[in-house]
Amino acid sequence: MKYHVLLDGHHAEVEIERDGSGFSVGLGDQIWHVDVGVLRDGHAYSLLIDDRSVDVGVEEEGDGLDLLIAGRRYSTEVLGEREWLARSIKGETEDGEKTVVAAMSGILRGVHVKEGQAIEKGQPLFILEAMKMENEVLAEVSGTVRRVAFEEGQTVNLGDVVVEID
Amino acid sequence: MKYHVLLDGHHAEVEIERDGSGFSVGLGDQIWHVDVGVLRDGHAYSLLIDDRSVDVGVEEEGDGLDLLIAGRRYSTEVLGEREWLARSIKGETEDGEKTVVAAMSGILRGVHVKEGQAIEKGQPLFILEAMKMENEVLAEVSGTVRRVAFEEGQTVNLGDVVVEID
Amino acid sequence: MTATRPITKVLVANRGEIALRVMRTCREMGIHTVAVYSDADREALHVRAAYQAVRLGPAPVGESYLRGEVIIEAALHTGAEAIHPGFGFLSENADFVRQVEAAGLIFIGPSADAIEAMGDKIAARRRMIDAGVPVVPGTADPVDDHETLMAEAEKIGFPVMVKAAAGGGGKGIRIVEDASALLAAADRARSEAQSSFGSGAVYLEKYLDHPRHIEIQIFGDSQGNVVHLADRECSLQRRHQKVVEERPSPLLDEDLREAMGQAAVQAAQSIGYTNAGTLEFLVDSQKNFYMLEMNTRLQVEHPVTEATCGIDLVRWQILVAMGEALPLTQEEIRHEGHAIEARLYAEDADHGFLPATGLVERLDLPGGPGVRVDTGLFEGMEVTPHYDPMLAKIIVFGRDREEATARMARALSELTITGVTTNLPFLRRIIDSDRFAAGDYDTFTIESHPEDFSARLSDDRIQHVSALAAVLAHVLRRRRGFPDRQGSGGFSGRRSAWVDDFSPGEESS
Amino acid sequence: MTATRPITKVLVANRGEIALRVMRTCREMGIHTVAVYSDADREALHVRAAYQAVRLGPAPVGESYLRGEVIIEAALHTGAEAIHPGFGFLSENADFVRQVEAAGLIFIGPSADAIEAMGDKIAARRRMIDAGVPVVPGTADPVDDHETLMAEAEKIGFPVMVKAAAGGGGKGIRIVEDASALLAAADRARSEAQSSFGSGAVYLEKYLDHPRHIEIQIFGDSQGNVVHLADRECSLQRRHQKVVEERPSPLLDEDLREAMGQAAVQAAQSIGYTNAGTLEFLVDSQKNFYMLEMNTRLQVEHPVTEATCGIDLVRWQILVAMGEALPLTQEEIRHEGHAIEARLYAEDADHGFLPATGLVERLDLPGGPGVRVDTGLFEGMEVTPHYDPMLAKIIVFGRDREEATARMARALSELTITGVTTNLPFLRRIIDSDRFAAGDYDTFTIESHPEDFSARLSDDRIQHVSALAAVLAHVLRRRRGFPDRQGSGGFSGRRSAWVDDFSPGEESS
Repeated sequence: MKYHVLLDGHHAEVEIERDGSGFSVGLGDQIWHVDVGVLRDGHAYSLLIDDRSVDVGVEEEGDGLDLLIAGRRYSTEVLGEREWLARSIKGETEDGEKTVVAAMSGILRGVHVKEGQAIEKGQPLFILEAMKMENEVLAEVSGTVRRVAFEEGQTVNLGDVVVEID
Repeated sequence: MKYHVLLDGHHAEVEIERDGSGFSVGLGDQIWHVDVGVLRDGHAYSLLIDDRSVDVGVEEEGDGLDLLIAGRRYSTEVLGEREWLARSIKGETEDGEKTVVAAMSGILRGVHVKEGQAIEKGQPLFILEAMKMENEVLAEVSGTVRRVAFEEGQTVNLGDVVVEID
Repeated sequence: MTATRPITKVLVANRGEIALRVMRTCREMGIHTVAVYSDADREALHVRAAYQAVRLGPAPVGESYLRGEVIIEAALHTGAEAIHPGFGFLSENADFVRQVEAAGLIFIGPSADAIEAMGDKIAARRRMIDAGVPVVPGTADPVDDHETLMAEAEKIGFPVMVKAAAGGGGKGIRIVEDASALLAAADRARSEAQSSFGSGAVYLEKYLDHPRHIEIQIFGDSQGNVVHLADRECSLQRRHQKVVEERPSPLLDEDLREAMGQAAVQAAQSIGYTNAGTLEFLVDSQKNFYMLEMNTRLQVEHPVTEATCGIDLVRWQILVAMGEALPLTQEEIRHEGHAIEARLYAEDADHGFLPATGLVERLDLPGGPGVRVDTGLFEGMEVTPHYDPMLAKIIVFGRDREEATARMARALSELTITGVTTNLPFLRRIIDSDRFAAGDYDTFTIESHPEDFSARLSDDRIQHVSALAAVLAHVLRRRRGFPDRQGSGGFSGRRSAWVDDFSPGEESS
Repeated sequence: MTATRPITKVLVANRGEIALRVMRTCREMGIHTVAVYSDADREALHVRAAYQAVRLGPAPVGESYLRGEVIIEAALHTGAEAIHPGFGFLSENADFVRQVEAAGLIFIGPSADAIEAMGDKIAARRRMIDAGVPVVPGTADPVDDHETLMAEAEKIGFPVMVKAAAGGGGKGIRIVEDASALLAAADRARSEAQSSFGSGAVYLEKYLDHPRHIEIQIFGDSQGNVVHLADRECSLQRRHQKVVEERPSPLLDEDLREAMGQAAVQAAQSIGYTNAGTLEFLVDSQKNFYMLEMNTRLQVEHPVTEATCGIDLVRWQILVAMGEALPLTQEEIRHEGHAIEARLYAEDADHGFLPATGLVERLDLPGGPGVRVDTGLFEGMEVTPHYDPMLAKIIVFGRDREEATARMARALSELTITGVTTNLPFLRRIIDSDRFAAGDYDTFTIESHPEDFSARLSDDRIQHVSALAAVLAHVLRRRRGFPDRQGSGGFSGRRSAWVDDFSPGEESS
């Protein structure tokens, strides 16, 4: 899976793949093997990067992921490919996405549009809730709603198509 | 509420009532006020008995409630009125354990008996090894071995049934 | 002189690590302890460590730890014979001491008169001058006319500072290099003072170039004995609060140390001082020393003294309070090795040392040879905005300064705390800095040389941390049940060496 | 003599607190570390504290920490120049040392020859006799005929022990008070030995009445210097494993200490010993001392020596392994104060010291002045049956034995561990006992005087604990959402004082 990491104004694309008991981690032309030991109910991790031992404390808030390494705090944001695209597209628009997919798994909390309804770009489509976080999804294009695939209260998975726009 | 506490063969009736931010605790002709501070997700408590400060660690297993106070473990059983009555009606259990359980976790180093074998009380059943220490377990009753649940070299956990005798 | 009064129970009128510190010695002396607590501290370590505990009131200090009458009441009710004030709160409040004594209790500290004598800074200055203790040269009183200004400035010697008498916070202060600039500077200071404080009165004080803050621990008993327990170097400060202390000071030679020790004893004797006290000095680059003020209580940094002389200062405080003589004479007090203390504050050192709050999630404290930790921290503790941001003191001891410094670096590397922002990275950068290694610092160093303790992110570090952040984000998603999908085949590189060692300063690549 | 070989990376071939202990010194010396681990230790502190870490295999020691060839491979692969064995595991395995050296690596410890020389107990005994070091008088070789038996027994002096040559575990041992009982006892021992071990060979050894186990720390370098670092008193044992150690021994006077130190240096010199080693002696009630055996490695209890002489023994081990001379001469090594170590074991002291396992739920370690903790414990750690049950060492230092004892009692009172049964209450009873206060103990004390360290439940304690158990059961039910029902009006008494202070021994009522 590909992740986009923002740290101190820098953007990095990181590729993660399961590899034996750990993960292969690719960044640019570098690849490391990382073995992950879980400590204290997930507040801290013992990492072995190849054979290098690094202890990391973790604090989460939304997409924000703070790492505490050797006493120092690194405030990062980690986004999946879709979230990253959604974010980078926002503002540029033009031919935006006509197939609106769930950028995270969650519960559908509000469906603001109906099939056949005419909508404008930027109009709220639905709200997705996960981990106490609500995420309002806006239309990236103007048009007519062809399909609403889920009902309010239903659970949707990452990548599920929720709304299609003509 | 009334509780029945068993500790070291003694039985005590304790009455608990909410009293301000804490509890009134009655035992015989004594009454104390106990204020309870919760530490670490309920694994430990800071008690103020009137103004006396006592830190208590707590481990639960069924009705069993172990208190750790000043480094010492007190193994108690605490029963509500109903449970206490139910138990006193059932009466005492039989004499001599026919189900031989592991008194510690360890590795089975010697199994001296086979299924179907007739054994005498006091006869060695098996040897359990942990932390360089061997512990020979003897039969507490005479009878016939109904089941040997583990093989030599296997790891057994505290409380596992190792041998059953008919 | 004084008859011995036994103490079997002590009320500790404080919270956090210092309350715990005092209780530890009490326990070792077979003395019962009474804790006091605010509602915010019901589950605090000092409450749990005490024999008894009494609630004072809501979290704000005015409604809890500063309520002297309630504290005295608690001592009387629980049968404590003595009150130990710790530091801060009521420790230097002469009225409180008088109330404690009026209630028939022992105050573990100096007399109310001694506290008062040293509490009024101008009166204290006059007393010290009379006792022959060097103070920072200056006029002390406001100077009005140009003629007197010039005469006094010449007497003090340039450079001098013109300071607003009613001032504070650095306003109305002018540094004057030579006589030609004096009168114009004084006028400007006067007008600035007038507009800022409503009073144009100014006075003169010698300007000390890169002064070091070095203090002397003294101890007096009621038999009239006074000894000193040598120096502590406390120049590393931010916002006038100490961050790292050590003993012996890398600056002092034995002659200077002895001269300062003598002056400190002289100062204490001149006011008949009993119990623990500290004389703070400024030492300039020519190694002249000037008394700054006296702290009439135990200091935060007392453990560095304990480490090098093997004396439990709180034990001595209690013995002296009982009326006993000091256990050792000046000649019997010996110091060996080197000790350093680092103060862990709940603050963001990279953003103006702003105080931080939060719930302590994970806490690992350092251990092993030569390491002492004094703290009230525990997992699940809430760091609130009500109290001092100091969370812990890490004290190390080694045979020499080099071993102690390496040990402190090691100890800090073992310290982990999550859930609240602390100055830990900043402490690590100080200890790892060339400046600290050279002992080359003064009271201005942290503020004037931020680059020496700065945190820069190298490109390598950014890449490495980004990679780890992605791995951990991935693991966290999996732990929540998100599927572990197949990779998109985006690997274009090859196995690489991991070069980052997460050293606290700038890392190599 | 030997050229100096720099060490920049050390592989620590051990686990738990001792691995961490070695790594701490390495870090202070600027030396990188490599941890090795079994699958059970992936998240262990020693792995997390290391610079690098290499997996050895599954949990059982035969498949992990005893795999010398895999460990050497790991050292070569990671570029470590040296291997520190800690204690136990491969630390006294001469073959392993030879393999390490054959691979071009440095073994941080004595030579293979020295380990071998002291490993064969009978050969070592002969060597020590030749070197003029007193050993427990006896025949060493089997004695067959009655005549020789009697002659040798007279020579040794009664009481004597008849011991099975092939024996072990106390079987085939007879204590003989005088000559009249010798031959019958020898015959019984012979027949018992025959049936137990298949060999009836017996030999004679002097029976020592209430011996104390006192050892001397020595250190040799490759330049031929050997010094001793004084004594450690290790008599408090259960199942022949030490529980509490202290230094100096309360038994020894300066003359005896010096004589034993001399003997230890003599013993080490006679075999050209390098690096850290310990000579264990038995000292009888007449203060005769006899060498028992030599441990050719760092001892568990080395911190009590470090505390009183201020020397980091692991640092010395590394310096000597690099080929450097000992940093201090015998005259420069000075000891001060008193140190005590208590070993926290995962075992149930009230039920035959049976080992315990479990998941550590809550852990609070002691701190403050004069306290050192060496441990691999952390919250969430699983104590498995695979390894040694020692979980932590608490070491205290004080100006004298009284202060150190009070400090240990205080430190143990601050230690909390839940989730696994430990000997903590037993340790507290030892430290609080009159026997320990008097220094009146020997190697048999714990087994022969259980009543001195026993845990009795008084009626008061039973009532108090029952009351607290009921309160906590009630609180736990409420936390699970059970309703807080109104009381049944069963209160018949009145507010009472709480008299129990939960002292570790018998409490007052």
